[in-house]
Amino acid sequence: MIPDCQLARFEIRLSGTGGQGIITLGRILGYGLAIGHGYYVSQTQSYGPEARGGASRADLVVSSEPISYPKTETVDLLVALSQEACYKYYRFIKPHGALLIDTTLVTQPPSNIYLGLPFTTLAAEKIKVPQAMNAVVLGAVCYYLPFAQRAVMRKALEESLPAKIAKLNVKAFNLGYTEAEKHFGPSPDAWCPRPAESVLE
Amino acid sequence: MIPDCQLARFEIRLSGTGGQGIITLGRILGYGLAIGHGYYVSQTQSYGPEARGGASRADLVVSSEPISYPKTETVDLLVALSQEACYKYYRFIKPHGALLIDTTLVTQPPSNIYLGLPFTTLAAEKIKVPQAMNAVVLGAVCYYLPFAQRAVMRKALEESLPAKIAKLNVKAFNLGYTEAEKHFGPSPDAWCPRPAESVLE
Amino acid sequence: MATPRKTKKQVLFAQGNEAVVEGALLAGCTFFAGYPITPSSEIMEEMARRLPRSETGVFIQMEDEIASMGAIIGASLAGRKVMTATSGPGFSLMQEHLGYACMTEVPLVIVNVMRGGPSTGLPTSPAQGDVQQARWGTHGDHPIIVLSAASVQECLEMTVTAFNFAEKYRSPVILLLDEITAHTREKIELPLPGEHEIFNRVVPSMPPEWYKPFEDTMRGVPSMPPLGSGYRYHVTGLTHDVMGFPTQQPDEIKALIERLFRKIDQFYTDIMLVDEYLTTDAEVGVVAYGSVARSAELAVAQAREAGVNAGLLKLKTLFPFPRPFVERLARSCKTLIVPEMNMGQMSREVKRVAASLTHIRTLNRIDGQIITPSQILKAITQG
Amino acid sequence: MATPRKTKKQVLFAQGNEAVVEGALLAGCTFFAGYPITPSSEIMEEMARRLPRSETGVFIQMEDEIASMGAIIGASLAGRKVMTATSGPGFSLMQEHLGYACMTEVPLVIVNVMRGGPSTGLPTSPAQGDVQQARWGTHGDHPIIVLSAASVQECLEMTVTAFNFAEKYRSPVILLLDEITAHTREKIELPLPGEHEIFNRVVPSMPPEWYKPFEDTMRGVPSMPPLGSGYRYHVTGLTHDVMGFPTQQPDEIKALIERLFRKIDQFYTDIMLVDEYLTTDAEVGVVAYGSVARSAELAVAQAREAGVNAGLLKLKTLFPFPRPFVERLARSCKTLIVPEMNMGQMSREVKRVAASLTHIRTLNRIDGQIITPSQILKAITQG
Amino acid sequence: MSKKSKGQTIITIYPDWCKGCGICVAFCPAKVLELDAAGKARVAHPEECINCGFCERHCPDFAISVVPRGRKKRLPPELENGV
Amino acid sequence: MSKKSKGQTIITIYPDWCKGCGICVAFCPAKVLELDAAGKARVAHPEECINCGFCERHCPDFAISVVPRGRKKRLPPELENGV
Amino acid sequence: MSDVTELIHQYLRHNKKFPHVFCPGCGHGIVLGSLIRSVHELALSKDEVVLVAGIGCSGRIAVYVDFNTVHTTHGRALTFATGIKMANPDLKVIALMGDGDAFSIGGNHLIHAARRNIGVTALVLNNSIYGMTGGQSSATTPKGAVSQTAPFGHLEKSFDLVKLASAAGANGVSRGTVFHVNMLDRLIAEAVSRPGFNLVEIMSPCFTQYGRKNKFKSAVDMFKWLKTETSPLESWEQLPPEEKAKRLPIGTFLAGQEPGLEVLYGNLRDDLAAKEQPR
Amino acid sequence: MSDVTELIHQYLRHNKKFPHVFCPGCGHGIVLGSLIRSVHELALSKDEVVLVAGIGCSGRIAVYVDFNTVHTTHGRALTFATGIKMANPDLKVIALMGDGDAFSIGGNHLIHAARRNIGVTALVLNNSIYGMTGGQSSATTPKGAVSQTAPFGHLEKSFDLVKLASAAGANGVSRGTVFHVNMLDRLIAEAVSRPGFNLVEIMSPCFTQYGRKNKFKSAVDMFKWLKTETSPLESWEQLPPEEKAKRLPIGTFLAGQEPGLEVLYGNLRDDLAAKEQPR
Ligand SMILES: Cc1ncc(C[n+]2csc(CCOP(=O)(O)OP(=O)(O)O)c2C)c(N)n1
Ligand SMILES: Cc1ncc(C[n+]2csc(CCOP(=O)(O)OP(=O)(O)O)c2C)c(N)n1
Ligand code: SF4
Ligand code: SF4
Ligand code: SF4
Ligand code: SF4
Ligand code: SF4
Ligand code: SF4
Ligand SMILES: [Mg+2]
Ligand SMILES: [Mg+2]
Repeated sequence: MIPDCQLARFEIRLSGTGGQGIITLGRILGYGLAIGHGYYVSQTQSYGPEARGGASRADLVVSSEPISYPKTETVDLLVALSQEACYKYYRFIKPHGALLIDTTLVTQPPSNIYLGLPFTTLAAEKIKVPQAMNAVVLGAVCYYLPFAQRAVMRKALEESLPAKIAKLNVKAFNLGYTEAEKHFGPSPDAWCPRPAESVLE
Repeated sequence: MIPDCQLARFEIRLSGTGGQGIITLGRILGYGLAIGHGYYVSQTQSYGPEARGGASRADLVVSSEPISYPKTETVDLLVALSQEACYKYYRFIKPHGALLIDTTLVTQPPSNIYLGLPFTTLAAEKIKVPQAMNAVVLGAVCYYLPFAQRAVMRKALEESLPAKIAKLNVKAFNLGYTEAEKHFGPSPDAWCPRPAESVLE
Repeated sequence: MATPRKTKKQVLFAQGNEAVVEGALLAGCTFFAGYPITPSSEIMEEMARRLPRSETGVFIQMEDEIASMGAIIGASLAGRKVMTATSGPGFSLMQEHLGYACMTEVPLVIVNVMRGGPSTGLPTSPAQGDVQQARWGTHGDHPIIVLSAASVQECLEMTVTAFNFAEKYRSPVILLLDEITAHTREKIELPLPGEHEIFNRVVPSMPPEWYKPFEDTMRGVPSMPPLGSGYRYHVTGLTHDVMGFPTQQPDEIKALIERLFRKIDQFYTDIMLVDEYLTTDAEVGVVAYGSVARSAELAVAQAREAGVNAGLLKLKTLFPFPRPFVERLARSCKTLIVPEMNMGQMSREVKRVAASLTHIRTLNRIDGQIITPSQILKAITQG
Repeated sequence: MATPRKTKKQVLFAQGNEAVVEGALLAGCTFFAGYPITPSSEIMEEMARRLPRSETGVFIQMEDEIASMGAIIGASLAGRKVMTATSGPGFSLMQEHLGYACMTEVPLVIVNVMRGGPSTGLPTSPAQGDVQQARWGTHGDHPIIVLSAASVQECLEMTVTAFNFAEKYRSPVILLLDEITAHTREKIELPLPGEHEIFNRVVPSMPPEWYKPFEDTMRGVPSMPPLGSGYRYHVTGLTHDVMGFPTQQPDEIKALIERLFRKIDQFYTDIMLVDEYLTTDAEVGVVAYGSVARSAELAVAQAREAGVNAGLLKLKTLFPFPRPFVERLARSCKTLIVPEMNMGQMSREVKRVAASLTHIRTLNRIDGQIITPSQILKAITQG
Repeated sequence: MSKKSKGQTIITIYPDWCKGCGICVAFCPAKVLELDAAGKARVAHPEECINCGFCERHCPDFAISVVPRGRKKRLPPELENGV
Repeated sequence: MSKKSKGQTIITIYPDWCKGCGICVAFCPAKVLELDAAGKARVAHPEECINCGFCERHCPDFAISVVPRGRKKRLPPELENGV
Repeated sequence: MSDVTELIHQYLRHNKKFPHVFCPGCGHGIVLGSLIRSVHELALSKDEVVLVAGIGCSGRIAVYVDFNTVHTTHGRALTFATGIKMANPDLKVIALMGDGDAFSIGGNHLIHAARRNIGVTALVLNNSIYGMTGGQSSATTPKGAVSQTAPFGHLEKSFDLVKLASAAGANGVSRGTVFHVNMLDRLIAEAVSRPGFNLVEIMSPCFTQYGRKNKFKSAVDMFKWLKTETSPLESWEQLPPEEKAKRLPIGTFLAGQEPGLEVLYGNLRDDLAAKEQPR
Repeated sequence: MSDVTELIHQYLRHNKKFPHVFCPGCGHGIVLGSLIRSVHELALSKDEVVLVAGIGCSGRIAVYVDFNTVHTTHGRALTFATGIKMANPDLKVIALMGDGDAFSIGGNHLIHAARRNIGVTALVLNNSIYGMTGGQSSATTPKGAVSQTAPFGHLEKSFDLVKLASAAGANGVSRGTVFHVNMLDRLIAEAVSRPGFNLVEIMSPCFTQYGRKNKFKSAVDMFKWLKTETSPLESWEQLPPEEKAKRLPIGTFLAGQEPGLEVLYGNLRDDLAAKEQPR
């Protein structure tokens, strides 16, 4: 598959606390962008004692060219699913980057320019499975990334999960996507022109 | 104590089979020459599996000067207490060096120029303790080395052994000394002029 | 199991550690013994899932790293292609058996995913502190092959290479990764069957009575039958004669040790692997390996954009040290920069061979953080 | 025990291994843990006889070399001056704990009586194959002090020095002997009490609440209280902050590792010990250590007799590498010869620092035999 | 258990330290405790406490203290502020 | 033990291999063996041998062979010559 | 009851960050409390206690408590402990290890410490898994259990730590659980006060790495298991054999009174000194 | 009887120098004979036997016998043996170790091999001392005995290898001596044919390094001790407790029939293959 956007090092950080499924989210997002969309993707993560109780983090570098340096220095998109993570990583957002937060948990955003959805509440109330929160986030992120396609990402999600929980997660994904569609504006132009979507879906 | 002979690297090899007490012999001879007489002495030995069953060997370098290289390359005096050792090391004797053998055990000396005493028989028959053979050898070697003094070496022997077996070994030492006195000629002139002995004893 | 022959390459989104497993299986590895340790454990865990589902694959978790090495050496003697994986503390424990494998010429692959040291150090952070240990960690003189990898795809490829070298040269081969390379997920392509040359150890072709297990052949690498195949011989870590029996004869010892060195030395050109990036006209050369080489690549590109003629020599083989390549670059550059996540380990080698040829600058970092492209860029533009 | 104060020096006819024990006891060693291995066992055996008869001495035989290291580290933390002794295979097993001691700055002395390697190798023959291992054997970046001795008397003296360095710098110190030095018997003089300066680790002098166990002082060497003395602190092999607690903060890690290096580096001149023999006007220089230095000394004397202006630089400190001395000699000589009972380990260091200054020739022997004076003489006269 | 002997305690839970494992809740013989919405333990029925001490000794995080009524607790000052 | 059943063996001791440990001598139930002057085992009373096999199985050096009379021993030729 | 927590706080290190790193419901925190109470009960001063910890989640306990604490290497805590005890027999040396630490990589040091009867207390926090490295099999993972290195079920048997330590020669051997805290307090206190080598096996659940994959619904579920599937040794011994096999006995299995090696060694040194003394 | 020696010679390596390196009266030579007879008795081919030896005098046995022989490192023979057996379960893998080798430095591998029940036969040549390195204490040196590292008498207890191996989970455990050669032949043969992990402790005197310093007059004297101070297990069990403590029982202590790990692993692989097979 040929990527529809020419990307030069688009950097994403997903952050939150242990147990929110951040690492899985990162892996699936990476898988979807790399295998589904055909981008070069380097996905790294914070590892170790942190991963047990406290902060948790997954980073992605997405590019149309082979990626030399695999880590992120500053990011285009920061997803923060906890107050602590939000405080900790806010300063790494690039000048025209975006911040996406879980408004259930991040009650004090460090700036008033942000995108937000109550992911935790959505998962608990609409999906009835709090653990599906990360799939809701995936849906929202997919919507907001101009170079990510809904069908492709959904397929990636399905392929990455055991059959018995896939359906539920797809539901959560769709919820996230549509909620984002409802509440988010368009993503920054600089990220990529987005002609592709309608053509392919 | 000031050495009576000026020695420049006098080299001795004691050789035989495991169990003959060669290593002990080497250590006591070295102790006597170093501590008793005040020479510089480096004593090395063959070590390892050999030391268990087969060949056994102790080497000494004796000198009035500090010794740089501690091992022997060729020797001034080879003491061979087994046929095998005699064959093996004969070729390392220096041009004017001497060979001293146990005539009980070395039945085929490689040359007809050698010094010999039936050490094994002497120990068994005169001392009645076969293990004392090495002390008999020590006596004979002491006699033959122009720079070794009987009283000093005897004292070294006594000091090196547990009290309960010292007496018997001194007896064996004396036997070796007097037998050598009886049967050996003078040692090579080159080894050292020997004025000291009578003066000190 | 009849799976349809695939012609399209399978693509995975995988960690370096997982890519190592893919490479190992591709190279014919059927035996893994190990002991878990961060940040290498994924290799072991993936092997635990894969090997029991393969036709002959054996996976065993041992009681420690010493035992892991013992088990893979035993299995290699029994004819298997074998591997273990570990990190610093475990690698230190493997040293005695590493020397045994050198002495007895047992093919095996050790993957050491380097973390911060010394000691327990920084279990979850990257470092490159075990480079000289890989060369010298076991007692006594011995030659060794040490490889590295900078990307996930390279993890796969260098693992295949490690197995090939192990089998070709009857030698332990160490693959040094760092935590970044091991834990980064990237898209990799699984090579098609037959795409990579796979080398298997040479087994004896003469009748057993004629077989001399440690004979000095032209290649210097004796043939090696699996235990139980009719070639009964003696294996020992003691210095041994051509029949494998212990010897204390100076001439036999000399012949043995010299052959061990020669068999690696003479295939130098096969073993030394490097990648060169914009080196032809480089005035400032960067010599790097592992994940740092990726930072370096970006830095070199940025330097070029800024008008500095920089170039990168990426070392994939660390030992035997790719001297000719470094010398060549040293001759053409006015400065060589050696960035490493350690206090200067490969830079020692660079200095040893090129100190008189050019100006050598080290760039070291030992705080558990990767060396960034901007750090290297700074060094280049200053250089 | 009231023994009359002796003024005359006691003289012994002793092996190098025994002299090590004399040196250790003189230096105040009161704790030995070990595991027997040829050719070092006499050290352990003599300790087993001596320590229980001293006032506070503790001797314990452990189940292996890993345990021996664990025990002496524990005992050192509890305030003892400690030692262990081993040879190649055991030294390889000690590597993990050696790194722990570097990281936790625990003073201790390891005597490694080198035998032929790699692996079980040649248990009863001399070699110098563990030199680079002593420098690099444990994982991760670490500084280390490595000493050697060439004669029985020097075994005693360098053991005292080893203890002094260990205590002064809160560092493990490795004393490398070879089988020849260890097993040669020579006359040695026991120094009189007070003749050698004996250094004891500095204990904290502030109240416990103020004590920072890994604080960066001017000297770089923190004070060290014995366990149980009221200074309760945390010891860990993980990267730690000044209080000893684990940290993953890059700045704290950097400060720690850099201090570990600095505390050795800055006392370089105290630590680097060499003997020079006829070097002032030398045209051919020999750089040697251990028993080979004795062969070299004789060879140099013989060369002088034959009219060649040879000189010897005997290294007593191997690491940190005595670079200035080697450089100086390299500048004045047209050839440096580095004879070693290995395939060329210190010669690498010599080349690293002096390759551009003079012509360097190696003379290697790995067959379990000592390098003879005549071999070196030949090299000198050819040189 | 007489009414008299119940509820004679002050139970304090430090939410900062509580990880919500639920051990105290599950095993409290008097069903005094429950998990709140944020998943932390909270004292629901202090009047039922029989002062058995189970919760205090089994909390892996030292997040519960049970003090008999009328006795002042004496924590080091730095802990009073919750560290 | 009847006379008949005694001495029906040929006992061979290979002095090159015998290390004179004395085990065979000490435990031979029929006192067939002794150590000679050179300290090697030798067959002193072959006629007393009851062919119990003790000596052969206990010699740590495989230096004794006990063959029932009338049966030729069949050693590999290189061993016949004592290696 | 208030004293309980207050007491604990007196022993915690206040410069460390709490809550500690352990997962919710991890038994290791309870062991820390029990250890503190035991030491307090014995009226030992903080200065005389040396806590020697191995590597693993369990080993992290040492960071939090204000004794002399030595965090060693994986599997080797007992070798350090041995050195410390021989160097200074006045210290109370407690080695705290995980099951993997003590019996997988460290098994040899354990059986030798037991044989040697060195005066050290070994606390083995048995959660049947390698917690720290993410859930691989240990020497106590039950046959059939699932782990990261036994995805199809563990094929190997597990050690019975009590039997093994007893066979190796330990003076004292006991088994407790973090559910039976009062008993645990007592077992630890007794072990610390008994001479020679004493081992306490402490069943301490790890839901994160073990329970979750092995049909436990929660950490609480694992505590319920400890409650229902164990029996005090005395009552266990009355059970019929089939029942015995099913239930885990807890309590004190061995309580020897042989003096520790450090004592025998001290005596030897005294004897030798007496002999050399001119009479 | 002639067959005995003849048979031995068929298995010795004729290119090796005899007599072997062992001291006069060393029990290790007798073990070599017994091993050969056992293998022969079982009609195993030389090719299918792998003798994995440790480092020590005992380990030198491997040089002399014409099997596949692997002389490993000190204490680690069982780790190599485990690898070989898992790699090729058809081979008969026999690990031959000294007491120091198997239980001092190698104790952990031994208890884990037992726990794992790997199909390997472990022969432990117990001479209560480190023979090869010159007579230092080992894990089986009796309390009170004199050695090069215990010049004033050994202060530590010794392991009871039978108890320890049993507690660790070995399938088969037996003890023989080089005096009781016929029994020894049988014990080895049974151990080699039993599934799983089997340990045979073989009492093998070392006069040179142990006996000489511990009041034995000669090697013969040590063989007499073996004769008089041991009892076959069956009769030992009839003894009153005081007598039991004094005498060493010999014979078979455990003879389980559990399949070895290599078998369980093979079954797992088959099961998984069957599952993945399209039905
Ligand atoms: C030599 C070495 N090998 C492996 C490791 C990695 N490692 C750290 S902790 C651990 C296991 C911990 O398990 P356990 O001892 O049971 O403690 P738990 O975490 O379960 O409390 C391992 C394998 C290490 N640190 N050192
Ligand atoms: C790692 C290591 N440590 C120590 C040694 C030295 N060593 C060789 S054999 C041996 C002990 C042998 O004793 P044992 O196993 O009882 O065998 P025996 O000689 O008594 O038959 C020792 C300590 C070694 N080879 N390797
Ligand atoms: S036991 Fe402690 S941590 Fe768990 S829920 Fe109760 S108060 Fe919270
Ligand atoms: S003290 Fe007992 S009754 Fe009271 S809350 Fe705690 S567990 Fe419940
Ligand atoms: S048993 Fe064998 S070695 Fe010993 S004396 Fe008899 S024949 Fe000789
Ligand atoms: S076979 Fe028996 S009776 Fe005959 S010599 Fe040998 S031990 Fe004596
Ligand atoms: S992983 Fe297990 S042992 Fe480690 S802290 Fe979590 S629950 Fe405890
Ligand atoms: S030292 Fe002991 S074990 Fe070794 S060969 Fe001699 S008698 Fe046998
Ligand atoms: Mg555990
Ligand atoms: Mg032994």
